[in-house]
Amino acid sequence: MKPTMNVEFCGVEFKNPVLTASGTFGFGREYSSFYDLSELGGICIKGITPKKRIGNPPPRIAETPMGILNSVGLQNPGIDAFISEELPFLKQFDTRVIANISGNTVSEYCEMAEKISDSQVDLIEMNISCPNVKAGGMAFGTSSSMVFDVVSETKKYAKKPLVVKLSPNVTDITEIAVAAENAGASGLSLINTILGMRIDIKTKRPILHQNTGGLSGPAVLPIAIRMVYQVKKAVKIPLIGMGGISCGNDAVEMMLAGASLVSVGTACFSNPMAPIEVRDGIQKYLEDCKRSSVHDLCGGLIEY
Amino acid sequence: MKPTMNVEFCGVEFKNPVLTASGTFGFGREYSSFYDLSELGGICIKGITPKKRIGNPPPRIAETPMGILNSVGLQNPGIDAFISEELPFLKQFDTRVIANISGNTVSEYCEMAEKISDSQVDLIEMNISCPNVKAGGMAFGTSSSMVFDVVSETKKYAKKPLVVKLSPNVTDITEIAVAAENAGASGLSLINTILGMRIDIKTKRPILHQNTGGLSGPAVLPIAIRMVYQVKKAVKIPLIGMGGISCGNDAVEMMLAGASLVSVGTACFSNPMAPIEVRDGIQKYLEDCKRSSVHDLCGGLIEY
Amino acid sequence: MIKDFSAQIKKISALSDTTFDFELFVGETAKEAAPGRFVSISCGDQRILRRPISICDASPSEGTIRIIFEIRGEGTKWLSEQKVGGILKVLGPVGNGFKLGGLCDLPALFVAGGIGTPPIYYAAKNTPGKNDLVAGFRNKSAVILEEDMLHIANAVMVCTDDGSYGIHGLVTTEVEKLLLKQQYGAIFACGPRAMLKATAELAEQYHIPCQVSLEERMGCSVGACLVCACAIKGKDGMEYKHVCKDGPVFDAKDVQF
Amino acid sequence: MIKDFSAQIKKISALSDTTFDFELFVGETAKEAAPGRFVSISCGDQRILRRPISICDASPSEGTIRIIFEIRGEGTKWLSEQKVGGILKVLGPVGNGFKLGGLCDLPALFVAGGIGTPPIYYAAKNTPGKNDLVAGFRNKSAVILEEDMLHIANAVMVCTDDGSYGIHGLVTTEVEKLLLKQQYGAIFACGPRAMLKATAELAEQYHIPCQVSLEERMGCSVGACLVCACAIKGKDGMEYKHVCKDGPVFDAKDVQF
Ligand SMILES: Cc1cc2nc3c(=O)[nH]c(=O)nc-3n(C[C@H](O)[C@H](O)[C@H](O)COP(=O)(O)OP(=O)(O)OC[C@H]3O[C@@H](n4cnc5c(N)ncnc54)[C@H](O)[C@@H]3O)c2cc1C
Ligand SMILES: Cc1cc2nc3c(=O)[nH]c(=O)nc-3n(C[C@H](O)[C@H](O)[C@H](O)COP(=O)(O)OP(=O)(O)OC[C@H]3O[C@@H](n4cnc5c(N)ncnc54)[C@H](O)[C@@H]3O)c2cc1C
Ligand SMILES: Cc1cc2nc3c(=O)[nH]c(=O)nc-3n(C[C@H](O)[C@H](O)[C@H](O)COP(=O)(O)O)c2cc1C
Ligand SMILES: Cc1cc2nc3c(=O)[nH]c(=O)nc-3n(C[C@H](O)[C@H](O)[C@H](O)COP(=O)(O)O)c2cc1C
Ligand code: FES
Ligand code: FES
Repeated sequence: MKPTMNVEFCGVEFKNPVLTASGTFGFGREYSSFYDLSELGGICIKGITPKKRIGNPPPRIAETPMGILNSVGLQNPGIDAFISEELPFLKQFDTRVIANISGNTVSEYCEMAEKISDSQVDLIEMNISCPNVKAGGMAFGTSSSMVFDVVSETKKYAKKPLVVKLSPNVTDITEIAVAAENAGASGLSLINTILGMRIDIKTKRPILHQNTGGLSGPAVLPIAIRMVYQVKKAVKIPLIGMGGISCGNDAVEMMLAGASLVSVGTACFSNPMAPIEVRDGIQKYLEDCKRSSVHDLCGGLIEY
Repeated sequence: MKPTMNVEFCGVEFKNPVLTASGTFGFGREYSSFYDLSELGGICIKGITPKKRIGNPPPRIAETPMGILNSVGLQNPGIDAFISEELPFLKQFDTRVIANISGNTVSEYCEMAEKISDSQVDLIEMNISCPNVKAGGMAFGTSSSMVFDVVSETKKYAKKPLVVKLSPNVTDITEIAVAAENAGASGLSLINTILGMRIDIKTKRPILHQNTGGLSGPAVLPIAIRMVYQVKKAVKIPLIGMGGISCGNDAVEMMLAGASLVSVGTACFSNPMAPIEVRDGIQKYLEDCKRSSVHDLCGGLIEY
Repeated sequence: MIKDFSAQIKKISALSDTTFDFELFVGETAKEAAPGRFVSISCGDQRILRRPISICDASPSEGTIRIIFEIRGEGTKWLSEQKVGGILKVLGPVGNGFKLGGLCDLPALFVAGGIGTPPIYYAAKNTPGKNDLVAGFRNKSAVILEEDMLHIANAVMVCTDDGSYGIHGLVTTEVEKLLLKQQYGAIFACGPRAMLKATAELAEQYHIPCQVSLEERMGCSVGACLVCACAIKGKDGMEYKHVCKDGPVFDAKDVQF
Repeated sequence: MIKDFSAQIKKISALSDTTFDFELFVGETAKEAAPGRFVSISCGDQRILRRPISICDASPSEGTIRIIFEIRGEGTKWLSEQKVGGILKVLGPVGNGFKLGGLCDLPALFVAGGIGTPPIYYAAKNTPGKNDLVAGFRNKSAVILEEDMLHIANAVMVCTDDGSYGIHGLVTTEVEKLLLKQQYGAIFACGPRAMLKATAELAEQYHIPCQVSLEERMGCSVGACLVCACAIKGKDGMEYKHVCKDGPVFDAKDVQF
């Protein structure tokens, strides 16, 4: 018998635990030529903002040992264009849609939460951790009192489950996680990218036009696993784990550490089929160790 | 003409800017069979403590994508044994010796600074950032007021230049750097390891017996470069840059970002000759771009 | 449709110490090759990002494409060390190529700089008419594809920056001379940004439609990650389009150089 | 003296789907090989840590060493995919081997478990006398070196956990039977920790000196990083010694299992 792969998360049923990570998968159109998007547990869209944003000047990407830095800066068409032009495309598929929202102010978050709640998205992911924008973004995510404020306000307007995406650029991620939980978050997702930098030694200039950018990819996997492990012990709400997952075994580690769902981001750049291979890899692991359900994984770690 | 490679750092002359990173090079004996230690700019010894420490139970190491986690836990023979049994060996070589000291309390740091000042070491590196010990260690390094206190007290007893080694596990490293500078640090070194975790999916146990450990190696290079860049802009005292350096070009990046000296750690595990190759690589870069001195590098970055 | 597939290396020739010419077996995909389109190649498991390389020619009947690349860093170095018979992970064909159809009867002018020459060669080859081609290189040893170009263009002018071969000077100087002498229906250019900018300015001055192929660092290569941004003048001011999806070929007058 | 050098793969034989036997050309270094010593092999540029593998035999005259390894994870998988003629980055020989000299006239007992068999074979081969050897494996397909062992020991007992070959049962059951029957001057063991522990207990019970070869995850392989700690009873209580420098072979009575 095949192990069951479906997961209930914040009251929403996912056919499998594998999502695509915000910003690495656009609004799904491009990857739909590689496979049927209905194969995915869910799709987390590119971060949207109240108004269209043009993003940062290029170069926006640099390579690092088993990782990348990006500084896209939330280029997106704005929430209204997303709802009218992109969401209908996504709703053709039998998969969950997670809206990733970013604001410059508390009221922008509230406004977006309200608007997006009336659309057909299944979950709201609040990005308070983007390292690539000046106002808002990561600033919100690195102080527990600000996290509490922005989450508790936004919560009032969110009529869909509200997942808060945490920044890894903090001294103690559990403190931030607890603040978000206390403010009413339905779940947490982690990690966003870690601030990094590369320099072109020929030109002596940073490779990224923003000087610094966010690190993602396999290099960050051990940091992401540690943070999911710490946060799992600190809160009761469920977690979406991400950061460096590129195969089924990475995802199993993330789930053992405490994630209910996992997201695959940067791995899509090396391998467009990565999310599907991650899903198949989790299933194979369950079969190999004769587990009947993916539920058995979350938090299954045996600590020393 | 060969470019000059010597660097003055906190009033101490180094014949070249390449050091070995604390904890990866023991007390130098083992690597002395691979090359003459006098080739090095300096040797930073394994972290020492007031009394002998046996360290943490194994496993103490795990591999990660282009990185490793370690949880040695400051195993060392204690400061007295270091001074009597190890230092004389190191002083045979024409290279600088940096003592890396760790304490559980402010008074332990003071005691060690006083004792080591009377020995023949050239510099003192205060490790307030070890993620692998319970008391002291990283705890000191993550709050700027604690950093200020422990550094300003220790400074009173240090009769040699006092370099403070910073933890990357913080929200804002510049805040900590400034606190150390204000407390009288002669220089700063960064980064220590980043807390991470790996899980053995067969046994469901963490790979490390301490559950978590410190991430080092190429994977952390972009984070280290970013932090050196940020700290360079925030303080006036000179910096030792480390974290993921494995070739001359990595070191050049680190120096352009703001480091006066660089340390090579984990790279020695893949390649025992790494510090020598880093030195030669820096020299080749200077030759290729017709620079007469390694001084031209430090902070030579042209920001956007 | 962009596909991710395995391609076998059929032939390798070193055009110089640092420039390599590969023939890849890609099967049916060769039919979708077009001048200006490119492929994104995985350069070893230890490198996360694929490297975009233009298609330099294609044979749909043999199921092959040709690529020419220069060693610039670690990824292209890795690629240069691969052997005949080896398998590459290739994503492609990516992007919108040159719009070669619908030209008026006038000849076209092709302008290439350095490693931008391969797609220009391919474009010229697929454009009927008495077209001219100007190609500039750093120095003699960097000159590539000269033989091939002679077969497919009316006049081929090779320039070098240091005068070690052909005409001494910049391509754009030659382009201006040609524009003064003769009428062209269109200009197609690929090469360093400064060259593209100067060419675009000349095209505007002489009122000739001009298409340029841009470069930018890439993540996904399929239009999903938005990293390969290039500034394009839109109706509401400047906006970032994406080299992999909206380009790499753009109308020169839209590009904000 | 430990050296870091390039070794060419001279011969490869697959002993099973997952176990491989390599002959490496190491030149002069072969003279420093000894039973229990090991080499640390770089398994691809994308993996930071080298993999420790025991020397299974050495021919100083031919400048070769033999290693046998099992695929356990990504690194050993990479190693298994290498080809004859390929070059490996090797650090070694590392560690203190078995102290085989100065045994009394009594025969020695060699105890091997699974992939711990290669160094035990090598040790037995280099020990004169009518020595016995017990080797245990998971199942028939995991049995290695049987032929070789038959040539160098007096009696060779092969056990399998599932009884699919040889004696059904644990090596330590056989060891106990032998100890009841016969007097041995020393025991040498390498294999899984549980097997070593049981063997050490038997050795203590029968008052026979016993040396065991331990495994631990390694960083530097030269004694500098202190990660390969193993708990050893010292004069001031337990302390951590290091497998790469102080071991891998330890006196069984000192090991804190
Ligand atoms: C559409 C397009 C077509 C191209 N066609 C060709 C071609 O036909 N032949 C050829 O030799 N080169 C071509 N290039 C340039 C080629 O992609 C780069 O030289 C190559 O990516 C450098 O990789 P590296 O690993 O050697 O360099 P590194 O500097 O080590 O690469 C680091 C990262 O930067 C990226 N990068 C570095 N330089 C460039 C660049 N100029 N453009 C885009 N990304 C870059 C790399 O892809 C990689 O992600 C093309 C680029 C684009 C965008
Ligand atoms: C002194 C010594 C001698 C050895 N001799 C042999 C031999 O002759 N033949 C053989 O097949 N194996 C031997 N081993 C075990 C061998 O080192 C491991 O099986 C191998 O390192 C696994 O690497 P991997 O990449 O396949 O596994 P992974 O699990 O992917 O490795 C991840 C990391 O863990 C380390 N690791 C995993 N398992 C072990 C282990 N059992 N011991 C030490 N490190 C481990 C790896 O070296 C690597 O750093 C020996 C180990 C030691 C310590
Ligand atoms: C190019 C790029 C763009 C991203 N954009 C967003 C975004 O808009 N919103 C967001 O919350 N996270 C964004 N992220 C972060 C990812 O969603 C994810 O948290 C991170 O990349 C770690 O996962 P990975 O290592 O699998 O990529 C972006 C990441 C990348 C690489
Ligand atoms: C095995 C190991 C032990 C370490 N022990 C110490 C230590 O005792 N004191 C200290 O300040 N840093 C210690 N470090 C941190 C290194 O000195 C260095 O800051 C870090 O590894 C980053 O550099 P790298 O990536 O070049 O290794 C240790 C690192 C490793 C890998
Ligand atoms: S590379 Fe991802 S959008 Fe172009
Ligand atoms: S592996 Fe470094 S001390 Fe043994």
